[in-house]
Amino acid sequence: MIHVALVREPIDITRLIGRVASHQIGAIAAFLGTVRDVNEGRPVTGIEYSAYEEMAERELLAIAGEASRHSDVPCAVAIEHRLGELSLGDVSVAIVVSHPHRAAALHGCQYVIEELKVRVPIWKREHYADGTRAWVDNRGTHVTSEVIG
Amino acid sequence: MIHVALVREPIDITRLIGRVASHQIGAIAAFLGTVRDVNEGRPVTGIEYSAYEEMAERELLAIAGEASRHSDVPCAVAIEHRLGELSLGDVSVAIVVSHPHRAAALHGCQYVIEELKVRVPIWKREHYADGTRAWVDNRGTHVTSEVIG
Amino acid sequence: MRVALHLFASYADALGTRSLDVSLPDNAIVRDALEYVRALPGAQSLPPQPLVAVNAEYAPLDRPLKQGDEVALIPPVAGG
Amino acid sequence: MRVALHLFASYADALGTRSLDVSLPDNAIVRDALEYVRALPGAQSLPPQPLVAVNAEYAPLDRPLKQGDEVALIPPVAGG
Repeated sequence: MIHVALVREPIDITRLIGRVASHQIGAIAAFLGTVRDVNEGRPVTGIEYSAYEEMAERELLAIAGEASRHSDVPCAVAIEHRLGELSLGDVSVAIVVSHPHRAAALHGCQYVIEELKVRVPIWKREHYADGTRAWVDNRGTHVTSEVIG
Repeated sequence: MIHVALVREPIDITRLIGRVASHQIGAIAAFLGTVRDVNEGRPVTGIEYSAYEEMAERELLAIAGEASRHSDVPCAVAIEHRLGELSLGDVSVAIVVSHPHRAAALHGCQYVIEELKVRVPIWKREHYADGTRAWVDNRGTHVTSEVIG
Repeated sequence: MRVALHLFASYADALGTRSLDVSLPDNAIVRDALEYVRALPGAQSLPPQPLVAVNAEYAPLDRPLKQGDEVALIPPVAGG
Repeated sequence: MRVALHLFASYADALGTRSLDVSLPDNAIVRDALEYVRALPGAQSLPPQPLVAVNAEYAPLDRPLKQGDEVALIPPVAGG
């Protein structure tokens, strides 16, 4: 079972867990990314996520497939990434991986988040308490900074 | 924030996530153990969990504290383990760990499940499709096997 | 002194009880409580050196006991 | 040939557009599409060698292009 989606509504974690659950599995590992109120010392008020959607879905599917195949018995993998305007505390990404055994589930989940962070064409613009905003990437670079008009 | 509990009702994952969520964290790692329909080739129909409750809670608190202190900024850790009669697919344990950064959350979550499996005085008796049952431990030993009267 | 002895899971099944109130010499240590258990009917199925907890904490064999201690034999654990 | 050029996030901001329909020589490769973008106003803020995708897959600079390809410049990603 592999499920990936880019979504504009809040991610339903319980439903995502339901997608990978079955009587054949004994372990579910999950990772959630959430919007934090500070980044590199700057107070953040919100984040705007955008994507090259067709390619992002394709990369997410590829990563889920790779994670699934790390073990003899395939993992079930469900990934949802949110797009649009997110507020503090909102879940931006949810990854849920199940397997008969815990080591494979934990490994698969970690594999997905690490690969997602470097390969999937999703971008974020942080909004700061001082009214500015900036594109920030996963290497910690502030690409541009501008005052909102 | 540290929360540990032994519970006799289904574990509410959403509420557990809510316990570790805040605007200060950016990552939540979770692990769920579920009842699987087979163990070492034998068809399983259910599992009965019991504990030395006072000691199990104390060990869970100790493990949560250790996981929390692995990083400079403490993790928030919530652990619930279910006791009593569980059916196939039921969640037996839920571990949820949050932190500003993902590496600490993932590491904390894995630390808790590995330590829990070796230190916490909880026991399980598997019930099999052929009407027998056996105490099984985390080293894979079937301690005793008996036909239910 | 008197101590409370607690048995769980497969050990409770083997010995047919979950709790015993036992009398031990005043200078008794954990090993003495274990020897007491070993002499009980059914104890032959216990492993040579089971884990022991005193007052809900793992304890070594040479730990001194005192009046009122809660001594528990801990079968191999299976949480998760 | 004509290809569609897609820009995202900070690159779209820098060039003031998200999509361009461009004409390239028939034997053009990814590098030629990049050179085209570099000559546009605002392109000086792009990195020396941005990642490129062709038809939604990462592609090397020497990949040949064909009529109708979707060429995308991929800014440093930030998912998660």
